[in-house]
Amino acid sequence: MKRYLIGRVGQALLVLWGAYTITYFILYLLPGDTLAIMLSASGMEADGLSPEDLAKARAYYGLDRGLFEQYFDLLWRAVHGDLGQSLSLGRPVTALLAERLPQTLALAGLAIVLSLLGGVGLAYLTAYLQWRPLKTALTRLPSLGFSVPVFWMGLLLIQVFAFGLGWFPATGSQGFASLVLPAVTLAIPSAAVYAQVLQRGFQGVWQEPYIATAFAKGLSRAQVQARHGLRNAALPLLTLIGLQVGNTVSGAVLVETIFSRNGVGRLAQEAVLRQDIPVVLAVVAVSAAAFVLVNLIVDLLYPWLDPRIAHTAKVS
Amino acid sequence: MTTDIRLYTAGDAAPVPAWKRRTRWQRLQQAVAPLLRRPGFSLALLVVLFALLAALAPHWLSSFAPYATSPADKLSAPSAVHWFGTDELGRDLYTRVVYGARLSVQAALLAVAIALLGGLGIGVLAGFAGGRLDAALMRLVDVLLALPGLLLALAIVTAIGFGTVPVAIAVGVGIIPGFARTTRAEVLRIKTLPYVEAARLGGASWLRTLLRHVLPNAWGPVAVLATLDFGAAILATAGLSFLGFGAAPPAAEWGTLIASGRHFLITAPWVSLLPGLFVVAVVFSLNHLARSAEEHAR
Amino acid sequence: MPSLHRLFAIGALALALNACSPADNNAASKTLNIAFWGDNTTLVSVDPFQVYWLEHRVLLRNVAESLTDQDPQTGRIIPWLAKSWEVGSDALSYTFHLRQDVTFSNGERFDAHAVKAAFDSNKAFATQLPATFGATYLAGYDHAEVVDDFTVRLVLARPNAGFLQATSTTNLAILAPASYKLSAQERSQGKIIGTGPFVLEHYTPEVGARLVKRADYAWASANVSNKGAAHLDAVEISYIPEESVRNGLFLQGKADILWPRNPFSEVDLKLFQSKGATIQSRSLPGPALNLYPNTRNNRLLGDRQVRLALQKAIDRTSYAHTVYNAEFPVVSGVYDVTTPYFKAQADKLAYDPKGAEQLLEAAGWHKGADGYRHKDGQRLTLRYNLTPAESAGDVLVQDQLRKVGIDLKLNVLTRAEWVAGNASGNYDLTSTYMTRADPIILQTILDPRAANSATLATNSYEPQTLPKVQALFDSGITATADPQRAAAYGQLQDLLVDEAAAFPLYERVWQAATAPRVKDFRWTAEGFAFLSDIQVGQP
Amino acid sequence: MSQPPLIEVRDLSVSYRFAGQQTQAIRGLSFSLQQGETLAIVGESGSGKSTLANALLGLLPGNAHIDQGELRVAGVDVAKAGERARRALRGRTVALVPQDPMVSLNPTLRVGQQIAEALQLAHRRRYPALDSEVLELLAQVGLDEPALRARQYPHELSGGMRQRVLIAIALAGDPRLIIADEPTSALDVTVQRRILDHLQRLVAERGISLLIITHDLGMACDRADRLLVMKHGELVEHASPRQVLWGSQQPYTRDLLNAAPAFVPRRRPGPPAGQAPLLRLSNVGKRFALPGQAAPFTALHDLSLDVYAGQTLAIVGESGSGKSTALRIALGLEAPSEGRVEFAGEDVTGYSWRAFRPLRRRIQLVQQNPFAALDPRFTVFDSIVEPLVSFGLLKGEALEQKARDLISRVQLPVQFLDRLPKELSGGQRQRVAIARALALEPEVLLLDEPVSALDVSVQAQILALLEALQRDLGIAYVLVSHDLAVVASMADQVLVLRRGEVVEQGAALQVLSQPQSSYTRELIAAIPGYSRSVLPVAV
Repeated sequence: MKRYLIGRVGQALLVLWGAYTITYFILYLLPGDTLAIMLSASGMEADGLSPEDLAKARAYYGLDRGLFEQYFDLLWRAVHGDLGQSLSLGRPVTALLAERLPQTLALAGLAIVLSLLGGVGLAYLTAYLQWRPLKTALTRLPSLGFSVPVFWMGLLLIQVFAFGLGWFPATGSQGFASLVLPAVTLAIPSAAVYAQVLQRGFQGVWQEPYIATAFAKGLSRAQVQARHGLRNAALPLLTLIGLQVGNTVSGAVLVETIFSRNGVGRLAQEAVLRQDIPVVLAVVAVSAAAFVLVNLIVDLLYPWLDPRIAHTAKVS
Repeated sequence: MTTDIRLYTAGDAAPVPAWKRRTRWQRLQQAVAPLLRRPGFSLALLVVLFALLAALAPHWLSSFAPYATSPADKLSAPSAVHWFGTDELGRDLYTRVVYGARLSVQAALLAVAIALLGGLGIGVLAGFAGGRLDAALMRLVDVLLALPGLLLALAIVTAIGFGTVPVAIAVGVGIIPGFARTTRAEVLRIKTLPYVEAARLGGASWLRTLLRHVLPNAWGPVAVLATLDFGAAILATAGLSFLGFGAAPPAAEWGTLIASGRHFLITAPWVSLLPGLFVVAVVFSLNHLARSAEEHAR
Repeated sequence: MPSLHRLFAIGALALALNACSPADNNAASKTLNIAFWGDNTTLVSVDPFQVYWLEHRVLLRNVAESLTDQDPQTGRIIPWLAKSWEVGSDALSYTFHLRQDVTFSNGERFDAHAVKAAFDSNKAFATQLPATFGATYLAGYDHAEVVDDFTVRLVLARPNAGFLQATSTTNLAILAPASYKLSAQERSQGKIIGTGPFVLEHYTPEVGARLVKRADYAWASANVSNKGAAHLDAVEISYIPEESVRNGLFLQGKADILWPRNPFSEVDLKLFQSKGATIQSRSLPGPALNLYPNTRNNRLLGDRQVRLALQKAIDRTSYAHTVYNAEFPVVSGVYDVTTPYFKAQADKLAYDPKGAEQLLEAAGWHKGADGYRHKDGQRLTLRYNLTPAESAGDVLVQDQLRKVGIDLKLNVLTRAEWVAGNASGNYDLTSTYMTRADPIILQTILDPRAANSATLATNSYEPQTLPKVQALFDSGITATADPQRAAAYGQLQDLLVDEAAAFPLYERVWQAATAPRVKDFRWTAEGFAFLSDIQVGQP
Repeated sequence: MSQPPLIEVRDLSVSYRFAGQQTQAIRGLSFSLQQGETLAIVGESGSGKSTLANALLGLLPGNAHIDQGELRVAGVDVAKAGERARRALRGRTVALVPQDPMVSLNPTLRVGQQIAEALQLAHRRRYPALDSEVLELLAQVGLDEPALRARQYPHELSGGMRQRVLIAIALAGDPRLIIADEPTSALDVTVQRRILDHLQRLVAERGISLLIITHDLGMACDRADRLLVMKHGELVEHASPRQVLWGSQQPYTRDLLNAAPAFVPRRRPGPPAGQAPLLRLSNVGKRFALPGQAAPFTALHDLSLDVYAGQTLAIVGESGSGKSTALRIALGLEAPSEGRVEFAGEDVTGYSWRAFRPLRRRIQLVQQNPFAALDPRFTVFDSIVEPLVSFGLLKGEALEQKARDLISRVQLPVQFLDRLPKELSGGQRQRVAIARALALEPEVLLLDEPVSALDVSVQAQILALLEALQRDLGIAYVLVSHDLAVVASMADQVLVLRRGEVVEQGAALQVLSQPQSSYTRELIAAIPGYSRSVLPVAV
């Protein structure tokens, strides 16, 4: 078990490093010149300046070093917890993250909870119901859930629930109420995926002979579903939750834009556009770390949920 | 006729009844016929075919010019003339949706093709080669998975420019991991099946086994995933268009239509809603087709 | 469809009800809510000297004040923190006599030392980062002399006819000496202390800012009718990039002033008006929204005939009425009408597609089977670089040009690529604008010696035109008397239109919708607002 | 017979609806079962026997429908009773020992919990003695270390142990009837026998009725007081074992009886002296390294065998005996850890796949599970000719002719060439698999449990086919099987394997009629019907 854990953590770190490096070099392939953007941001264009002024500006923004030099410098400092200075915001990236991350974590956290509740609830209901037409309708519902563009769904929700019914605020980052609509928007596609996978899980599990065994004991349908169905049907879900972390970050970019929330997703999107490499790298590193961490936890949880999987060597 | 005669003469003593190999088309017909009898499947198929037709020959489906502005008719509600109404420059929305299909469908197809090529390549290689290569490739896939899709796409789009093709590449790269994993799992599963062993024992080389047995049989789940991801690619492209990374105007893919119509959600809701519903219909239909095919195969 | 309509009808009804509800917390606490569009994500700063973002300048106008003010009607410079001033006969020295009752919000006294500190640290910053926006306002500034505690002399090294106007802008607003002890970055993040009727409580990039009133304020300029402390207790500013969300908030009564960058579309305008909102409009001083051609390197627009045809092929009336509304002013010159020395050129900018086609035929461009014009196997394709996204107006112009056979390619780029494109001359048309209530601002775009992008400025003219333009700019900046300046800038405007070095598309009208409860909204000369005048109450 | 029967079924008909079609699963079935009696229901797949078991438990799937008739269990008509009444019956009146112990326990719950759940249900509440009763039950069903077993998960137990756990669950509710649905068909023969003995003893002690559902007529005759033989949902025969065995009136029952391969070792001449063996394994062993364990696992040890043309060598063993490993080594799919493999005098030990390839034309395999042995996307034609295409031997017309020859060789109609595997029954698929193996006209055919997945009557046909093929073509067979009856009907030579060790080896007649080892004797004793000398055909 200990050996497994060490190996698994090493693997996670490798993935993290890979994500960091790939992002760095993709960003360096971007066509625009960072200096030109920085200058135009302050209302000037590079060709309007003399070479000396250019060099001065380059040094001012810390862009006067080579590609690999900057990479290793960034990596070395990242390892030590210093994610560098934002080029355009002129602030330490860690400070930016500290400011923005809670917003996104709250959003993503609530979204994950909502998507699990929604997805599992829907699938559980679908499995329990026996009236065909309703069952079929509920089976098709998840497909609809991930056929709708996230941003469009968000705008519709705002129109109906914020402006039409006035139940929740449309924007803002204060209070729980302002979190509801964005979290629901973000949760819908994930919930749809969970529901679909779990519905299939239940479909499969209901065919399993051990369900017949359970029924033959004299358990009611509800008891069988709760005690013998759910856990077995939900096993594939665990892996999926891990994988959905990435989608949640992607969704956060759109949702934060629509709901004017000041989170990491929007920070990253804007940083990509202005080639603020330290910020993008940091966001990618943080979300990759979240992804890797959640998947690590999922892997460690697996044997607990499914005793057939053991991380120790099997004795046959 | 000659084949029939030959067949009869071939079975020397006992007359062998006529037997002709069925064509693939016939077999396909037999496989699809029960599906077509389901109204839901047929409807979904019609919607998808409509989208494909729109992508191939939009001018058959609408007589309006997609880019001609008509300031006098701006933002008119859906009517018998303008089925989806008009946009802020008086262009016929239905026509724009139909013409937008070309870009959206092309982008989605290209994205899925890229993902398929990359994913199948990685998956087959990893599944077949095993060992260290497998481990290395799977770590690469893990890395791709760990990168948030939209951010990766944003970075790629800004690196190689705006437009349909870059967006398709960006989206395609984002969905490679799913294909790679599915393909690998399928290859690993099928590799151990008795009929693959039988083929090997029958003298088939690995390449032949791969092409004739493993790939065609792995294809089922991969094709289902491709159909699902085709819908996902349309949505991802729309998401990028929403953020402003779309086709060069005045051409507009579906995402751009929804995105630019959203400014009129309160005053002229159809400008965003109808293209949106159309996209939902197409993606939902694709999902439905994929599921039906999957359920049918089971 | 009917169900959709119903859904949104219910929504609109609820909005109307909400908007009418009187028992609003805001009314009691006299807080004004302003909804702007998105924040500047490229340069995150509210440091007055660096800021070019219009919305930030609105905020700053009410926090930090300047030596002078500018009359929005006449464009004349009037006293503010300086009671009076003299300009040296060589136009190189400006002596300001300061008010003696002014304090900064941190308690520091406003005096000649504070002014000198402000100008000197601005100059130091401009030396360190020559690209910064405020540098153009400070052009020619050499040093400041403290004559006495309340008299300061600003000395220029070379004449700058716009300098007096510059002292009225937010960019040369005077911050407390304490602010200049902080780094530029700290100022950028909101640590600014001014003398204004409001204090910047906090600024959160991309989210919003909050201003609170200063009770002891009593030195308003003549532009402001309320001479004392502001009527409002606080101002909440939020940046909302999504148009539909922003509009919804306003309709719901959650925002009192809806103040996006771009003018309202006709449908929105009617909707707001039907809900009792007032639409405040002012043309922003400075150049109109012009397209600037690239005439060099054998590009198609190097041919004056083609440029003139392009000028005639743009239907500006249709642009204003389609993209905006029937009352929207049609652009009539290279400057917006609020710019001092504006000269109308409406007849030269009239829509004349036939004339355009004749010019193009004469220039050898003939229509081909594809509906576009060709010459020597080359299509008349113009590449228009724009960022970050095309507007409906761009698409409309594209279609207008298509009708005379010009293929306008809308080349949407990221800001980085757009900047690079301008610098390398890889475009046929490009567009940029600046806002300042002095015609001198055009030099930052069109005078290669002073422009942000020298390439863009040079490319706009054929080689023989450039010296003429520069001469006119020079006479405009060195002239000290009004009639001389008017003559120079009038000739300049004629030349730019005649040579088709700029293609005006629309008047840059800044519109804000104010809720019925908002009273006494008033524009400044540069298109900002004095919030201390505003009263909120029952509608 | 004063007591009413425990089960009384009258004129019962059950049908399934699927894809708009209705299929009759049970037609007009009537029978009764007394308390304490053991009844066997015998039938092949599709006979409706499992439907009957489900109907008795009130657990018919949603698409099943009871068309008519009564189904009384302990006086309650299950056909008409509500779910609540049916639930009351389950567990406490009727219990089930399901078919496949490997998948009939919830994999995510501990064994003890699963038994406790049943106990708790029977008592309708939690109670203090629960844990000790679980252990007691585990001990009663013959599991060692009950305390350990209760804490284990199902996957940690062997198939036989799991079946015992399932029996414990069935006993937990103290039922009056246990339905045993093919209770042991998934287990090794020796385990099968021990578990059935144990179950019958427990049932007899408690006076519980037992309803055995099986496809195995021999087993049914061994165990039951009465037999019901079913075919296509109809009752064919209702008789005592003795009646069935000594002169059934029903041709179907007689067919079933005859189809079961009789345990009669063949008397056939041995290999002609001096003939060189086609396939020879000398002292072959195979070890696998186990992860995390130092000592390797020995799958096979010191195996030597010779296969001669036209002869059949049978390898007998239970699961884990190493018989499949032996096959794979012979086929070159696995390299032996020690020893030598020779084919027709050529040492092929450690041949690469490429080097072995030419030999593939001479040695072929028929796999165990005909359901997975055919590529689901290949038509029968494609499957059969695939080896010929792989070797590039034939094409075009000649290929089609060969396919027709092969398909008639395995006694299938030519039209079947067009079918896909899913359109074939198990027996038909196995024929196709045999045809494919014959395509290259091999000299040695390895048969890996060729009939274990098939119904008895089909088994007989396939065995007859194999017999005929050997007679006609003179092929040598290596038959791997766990079923001694099958082995007895085919083999010339027999080799008994147990845990990788050769237990006994020699001529079939000698090994089977005068077994030297106790293990072989045990295997023989476990053949259903062998223990009672009522089998006329065996004599």
